Amino acid sequence: MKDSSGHPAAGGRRVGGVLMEMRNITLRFGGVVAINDISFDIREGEIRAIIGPNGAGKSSMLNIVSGFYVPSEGQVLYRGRERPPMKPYEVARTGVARTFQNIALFEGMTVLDNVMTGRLTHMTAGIAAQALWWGRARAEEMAHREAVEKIIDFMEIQSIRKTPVGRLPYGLKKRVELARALAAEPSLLLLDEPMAGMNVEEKEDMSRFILDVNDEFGTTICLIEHDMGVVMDLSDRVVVMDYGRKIGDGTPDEVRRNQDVIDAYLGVPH
Amino acid sequence: MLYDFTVKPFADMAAAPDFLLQVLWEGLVSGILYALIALGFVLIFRSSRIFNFAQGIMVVFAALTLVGLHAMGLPAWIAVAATLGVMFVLAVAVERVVLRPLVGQPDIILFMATIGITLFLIGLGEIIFGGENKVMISEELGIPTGDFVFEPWGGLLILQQLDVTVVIVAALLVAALLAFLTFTRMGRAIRALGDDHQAALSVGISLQTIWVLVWFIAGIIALVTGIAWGARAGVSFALEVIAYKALPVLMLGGLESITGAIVGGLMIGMLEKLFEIYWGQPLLGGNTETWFAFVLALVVLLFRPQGLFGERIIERV
Amino acid sequence: QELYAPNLAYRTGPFAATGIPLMNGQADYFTMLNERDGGIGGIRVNFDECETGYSTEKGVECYEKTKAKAIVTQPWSTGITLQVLPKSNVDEIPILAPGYGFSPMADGRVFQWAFNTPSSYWDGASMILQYLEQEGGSLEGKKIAFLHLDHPFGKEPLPFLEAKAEEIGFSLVPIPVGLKEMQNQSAQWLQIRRERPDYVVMWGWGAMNAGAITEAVKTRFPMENFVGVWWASHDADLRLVGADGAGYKAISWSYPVLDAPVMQDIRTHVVEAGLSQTSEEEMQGVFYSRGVVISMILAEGIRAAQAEFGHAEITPSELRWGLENLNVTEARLAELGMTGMVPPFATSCADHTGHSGGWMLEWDGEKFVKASELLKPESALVSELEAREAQAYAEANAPWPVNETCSVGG
Amino acid sequence: MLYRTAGQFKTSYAADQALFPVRQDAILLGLVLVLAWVVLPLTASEFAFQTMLIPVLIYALAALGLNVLTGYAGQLSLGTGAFMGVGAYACYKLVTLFPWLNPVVAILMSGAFSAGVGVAFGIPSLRIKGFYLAIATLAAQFFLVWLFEKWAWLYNSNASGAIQVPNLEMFGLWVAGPQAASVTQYYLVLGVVTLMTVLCINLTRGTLGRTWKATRDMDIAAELIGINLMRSKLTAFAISSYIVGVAGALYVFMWKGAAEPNVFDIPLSFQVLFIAIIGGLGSILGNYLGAILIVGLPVALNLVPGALGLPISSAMVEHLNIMIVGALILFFLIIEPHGLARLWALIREKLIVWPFPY
Amino acid sequence: MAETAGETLLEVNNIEVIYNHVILVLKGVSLKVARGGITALLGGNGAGKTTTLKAISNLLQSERGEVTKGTILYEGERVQHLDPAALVRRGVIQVMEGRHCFAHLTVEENLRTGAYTRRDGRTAIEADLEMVYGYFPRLKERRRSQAGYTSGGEQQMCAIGRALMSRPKTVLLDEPSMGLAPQLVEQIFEIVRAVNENEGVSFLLAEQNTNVALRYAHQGYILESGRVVMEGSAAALRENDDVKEFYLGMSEEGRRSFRDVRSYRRRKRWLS
Ligand SMILES: Nc1ncnc2c1ncn2[C@@H]1O[C@H](COP(=O)(O)OP(=O)(O)OP(=O)(O)O)[C@@H](O)[C@H]1O
Ligand SMILES: Nc1ncnc2c1ncn2[C@@H]1O[C@H](COP(=O)(O)OP(=O)(O)OP(=O)(O)O)[C@@H](O)[C@H]1O
Ligand SMILES: [Mg+2]
Ligand SMILES: [Mg+2]
Repeated sequence: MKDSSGHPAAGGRRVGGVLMEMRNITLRFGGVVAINDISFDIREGEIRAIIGPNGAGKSSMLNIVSGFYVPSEGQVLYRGRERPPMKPYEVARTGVARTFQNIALFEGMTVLDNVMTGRLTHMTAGIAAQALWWGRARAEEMAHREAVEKIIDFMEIQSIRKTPVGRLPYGLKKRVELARALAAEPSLLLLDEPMAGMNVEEKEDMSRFILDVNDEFGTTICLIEHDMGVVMDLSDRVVVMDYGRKIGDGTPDEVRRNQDVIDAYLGVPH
Repeated sequence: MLYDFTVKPFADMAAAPDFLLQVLWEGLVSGILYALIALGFVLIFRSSRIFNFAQGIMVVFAALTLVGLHAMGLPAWIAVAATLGVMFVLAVAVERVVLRPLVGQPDIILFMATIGITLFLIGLGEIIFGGENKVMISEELGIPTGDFVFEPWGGLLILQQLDVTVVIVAALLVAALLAFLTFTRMGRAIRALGDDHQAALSVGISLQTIWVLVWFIAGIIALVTGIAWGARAGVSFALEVIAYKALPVLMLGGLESITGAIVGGLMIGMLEKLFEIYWGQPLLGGNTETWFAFVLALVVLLFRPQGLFGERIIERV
Repeated sequence: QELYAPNLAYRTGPFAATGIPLMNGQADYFTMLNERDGGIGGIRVNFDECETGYSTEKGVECYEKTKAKAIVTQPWSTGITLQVLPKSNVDEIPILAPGYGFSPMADGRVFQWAFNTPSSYWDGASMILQYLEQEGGSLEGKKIAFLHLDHPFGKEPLPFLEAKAEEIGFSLVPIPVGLKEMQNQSAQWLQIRRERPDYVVMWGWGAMNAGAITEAVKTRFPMENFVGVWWASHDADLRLVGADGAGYKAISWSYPVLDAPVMQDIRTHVVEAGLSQTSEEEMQGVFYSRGVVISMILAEGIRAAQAEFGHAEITPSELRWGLENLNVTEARLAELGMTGMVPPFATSCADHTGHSGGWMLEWDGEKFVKASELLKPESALVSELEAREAQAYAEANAPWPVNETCSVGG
Repeated sequence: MLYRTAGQFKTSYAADQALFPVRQDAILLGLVLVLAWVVLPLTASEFAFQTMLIPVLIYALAALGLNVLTGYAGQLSLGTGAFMGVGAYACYKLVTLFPWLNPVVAILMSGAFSAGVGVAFGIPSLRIKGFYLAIATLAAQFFLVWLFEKWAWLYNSNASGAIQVPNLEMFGLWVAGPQAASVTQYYLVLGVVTLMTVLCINLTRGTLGRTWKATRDMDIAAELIGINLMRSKLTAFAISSYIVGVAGALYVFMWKGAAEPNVFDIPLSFQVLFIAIIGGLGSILGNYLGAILIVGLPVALNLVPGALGLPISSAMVEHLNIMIVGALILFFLIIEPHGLARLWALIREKLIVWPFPY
Repeated sequence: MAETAGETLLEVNNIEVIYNHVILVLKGVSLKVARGGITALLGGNGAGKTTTLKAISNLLQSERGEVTKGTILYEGERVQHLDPAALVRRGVIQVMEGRHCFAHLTVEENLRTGAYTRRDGRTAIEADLEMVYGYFPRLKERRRSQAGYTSGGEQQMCAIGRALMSRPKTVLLDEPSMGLAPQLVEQIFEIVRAVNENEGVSFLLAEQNTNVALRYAHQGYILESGRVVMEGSAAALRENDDVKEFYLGMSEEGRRSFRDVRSYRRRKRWLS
């Protein structure tokens, strides 16, 4: 199954042009070179995976995409244009949403509020209107609430809607985090180990969500994952990193057969 | 106007160098005392992330106990030993009653709790010792009370022997503490505890033991500070306000750094005195010492948010 | 049946050290009257204490709590006095603030309910300047450092001193001491060293005095050129430096006469009966005896009112009449067994202070002794300032009822 | 039985977002409002007004302001007292410079000044965090109090250095100054406090509130999901300082009648902090509960020995008071570190499931 | 290997755990850990695995949780009243979920704190340090970095290494595989097995990765919503149909693809 542009995509989805391109990225922390001259791209509508051993620099790469780290060298191109230095919140407003490796939810807030924060980039009512809870602010709140409820339904977390996040078990938190990212209606969704700490059943659920998002909304997804089953089954293309270098890039099948990748990461062929 | 702020102060300094030296010395001595209070804070903060507001009152409490016990007829050095005993009991009580049930709570809650301890100790102290200003038993403790007089450049410089003693004792105390924290197993455990209570518990570090120990050491420091301040200004609850001065010292030096407490204390002591004498009094109506240290620390923090010697704030996702 | 005369005491907080002997002296005098004479005019005085810790907030709370039954308010801090001052007009309760509070309270027409008998701060400043001129010649061209607590109390004499500085031609260097710096005045004393003033006049309170005196000794400021207000004459503060403090002076409108009959009565009826919190050492101090004098002023006011209105249980406004018509002569002092403890004084409807004068006390290394004859404040300038400031106060607080019936000096 | 939620269904998001999803809460609030607006003013004595009712409201308002900053936006501040001072001095300057100004308008305007100062001192919060920030707010605390002392223009160069509330009139009624009746002042304070509370409830449950809470819980994550931290923190400083400033103006104009600079010193800041924390950070209700406890406790303790006829000296009572307040702070922190509001919530939860234990 | 399971070392009897006085999390959990065995505790998110482990190591207190019913016996003795440090001295140590490393300490200092309770001298500790570096060479490379700045996987290694530094008799391992690269997961379990076999250390491990866990464990318990729903030897569990379907992701024809799961959502038989 190959689409017209010659890139593989499962399920006959349309994969468009390059959405984001990383060009010769290098990232240093003092003496540590976390990323060493890596280039790769993410195409519109695809599911792109980044894999590699622990400490390879995967999360750091994601952090660069979302603007949290500024690369020491190299450029980030978004929709074909070089992205100027931006604060993370500005990057988020360009339609990039993400989840975190060590869950970063707002522990003191309920699930509903957490997901609502995901929509903040879309909210515009002024402070005065909010203080009066009247007119625009109220209408906006209700409209967004409706959208958020859809996402909550979609993620099947209705029953914990009003629970403070701090009390939730790990797996559910991961789900809430995904819901929060989805609420932003991103064009690029970055997932950092979305299935860590889950059992098979839960991974299956999560996979379902990811595929559905990708399918229904056409959201581009870039994910880091250590479960090779998941990576190989879900992704269209895979980048492999090792100690800051890129050692492979291609379809799951290509990567699976790459000897460097097997040596550095997989251990045994998957 | 501009001249008054920029040139004149320095001209004044150059015109009377002996006076400048005196100003710096006074600054140094108060700086050392601020640093001593800050030291108690640092130790407790390091081991528990508790911002111990009660350190100031512990100073007063220790000094009052010492004077009180002496007044009851105990010989000076026995009174010191007995006071240390009291500080130990206090450490145990704080750990039992307050820290143990509050383990793992947010920092701000523990901070509040130390304010609660402060109030409790103020009330208790006043009931036991009364509010009058008391004389520190400096002579009985063998602290010299005379002064050294120098005449540099034909001017006058007076150094109190008491102050010189304080500087020496403080230096020894700091050296001992640094050695303790760097070279011992306990020292490492104390730092680990500051990072993550739960994890520390899980590797078998006993919070109780360490906390009692740390609060006891803070109590010893409090006693030394109390003797030093008390010998200068008498012992009463009014001493407590001086404890506020330790806060900018901490901020400047870094909350978890012993070196920071010392360097911060000295810097603040001397700079605030210089500012007050050469800028504050002639130009701003005086009393700038109330805020100068804080503003100075604030400005430094804008460039180094963890203070000069504080641990890097780890920001990762 | 009793007279409820609450005292807004402060035996706690940073000023407790100076408060306690005063409160003890006050309380013991009334206890003595109750024990010895069965009270005043046959009814006992309930000299209740409400603790303020010198905090204005608690003071106001105490005022509100006691005002329903009280015949008088003794606010005991300039801050509290300033706050209850405007309320007293509405609540109609006399404020008795002997030797403290707002100096313009002397103007009885404007401040109908407030009394700072027998001396105001401006009186004190005036007497100090007079003394300095007497001892060291004209102040013209001299330099006086005015070391004061940075608080309404400390700033109180400033208008008078400024006026005098201009009149005589001495230079005045105000040096404020913040509440947080009371114990650590090295910056202030460095400034004094740099300014090289001829005299240091101190308006200090609580821990500030001890701090200043130790610092003065340390920096070798000549003690005989160092003069304090009456609240800076606490024996314990000086005992900190002992002999090194010899020569230090403070103006005072009271004096501890240790063998005065009244002290003897207090010893027999109160202290020995175990009704007091004081100690023999404290009783010999300046502050304790001042406390006794303060209570005497109130007791005399009560007596005057009882005599005028013919009944023992007087109302607050009757007490006001009593306080406005005090006339404590030498003879009366002798009757009270208090000769030499306070100069004779008298008040009137227009003059709520009395401006009776005081003595300069000097620390001889062990205790305070009288160092001068009775000094009298310079009334012309003081009363001019009083009238002006009182007027300004009334205007700022309009509508403010003014008692037009008093004639000046009457 | 009291708290049966069964049978109360929500049919719209608006209903679900309503303030009181549980009907019993609305009834309870109604009762409290009737008590505050009708019963108390009719029955309270002068003493009660001055030592309980008015101060509780004002302190609760100040704590509410602090809570916006600390409880909702997570920026610990120890400078509340000074910001109250800014409000009070601003109000004093307003009413003395423009005597025709309506006092309530003046009070509400004075908050704007402290909001401005608050934002200025809030700017460091963009870089400085946690306790460092808390100490940094002390810079504001000490600097401002110093300024109140040194800048004579602020207190119209009064000899005493204190501000004195003049008699102020509104619609023919004295509302401030010695002539004002306590009940008038009470209503005025109550009105302002109610208004502020409603506005705050709305803000904290809406977009801005979520922005703040996100900043509080994890600022890095908040920034990564699109929150402008600078805006979030500075709005928190502005709104918090506004409320605190208004509370400061009320504090002097509706209650104390006069104030010296050191009234606004650190003990006041701590007092407000106690209330916010004992009441419960991140809760609106907590401020009221905390204020009742912290303001009421000493008053009650002072009355106890008298009521029991115990012969304890007033100084002893005061010492015991301080001790007991300290001990109670510890006590409440230990039984519920999240404050009285959480305690109440727990009780409610228990009531809802009652008589079953879980 | 399952034969090594000897007498019962740790016994949890019918415990109930309540958080915050109101949230009932464990509703009567009982389990046994055999001396010298590896026991796996399996179950979905929120099943109560972590809570069980914390109940055993007495770390609940600091989270306002409390064991309200039941008993916990270690070597036949009740240990509920002991503080965590005392348990560590008896040889029970927990590796907490979510890599609780001491962020400001270096990796090596982290490892050394693991030896806090040991009294057997410097050389023994140095030797064990080398042993841990032997197991995790990556840690040796990063020994001087602050733990807070190491990657997730490195932190996990650090936490496990730290526990080993205490020379434990029993290790409570909470989700050791979380976030680790596949070969590292195998490696860690190999290490667990090695330590188990060479040093006779018993393990109780909570794990989501059922597949691996059941390959290395001797005994297994499956927890659902605070109750034990299944128990048995690892081999038996591996063969159980339900376990196969829900925990191992196997269908009749072998491993299911994650792409094929979208169409249906199943229910567990025992939940009906
Ligand atoms: N501190 C706490 N306060 C309140 N509830 C809690 C707390 N910790 C855990 N819980 C609740 O207890 C239940 C069990 O949690 P636990 O962490 O033991 O599950 P787990 O099996 O370890 O799950 P996971 O695999 O996700 O780690 C969850 O429903 C969780 O919401
Ligand atoms: N802020 C930082 N300061 C210093 N070093 C850092 C920082 N962030 C990451 N590193 C280092 O960069 C390297 C790559 O880290 P990164 O978190 O990107 O790894 P990863 O590939 O995500 O690994 P894992 O799979 O374990 O999560 C690590 O060695 C880490 O220690
Ligand atoms: Mg990572
Ligand atoms: Mg778990």
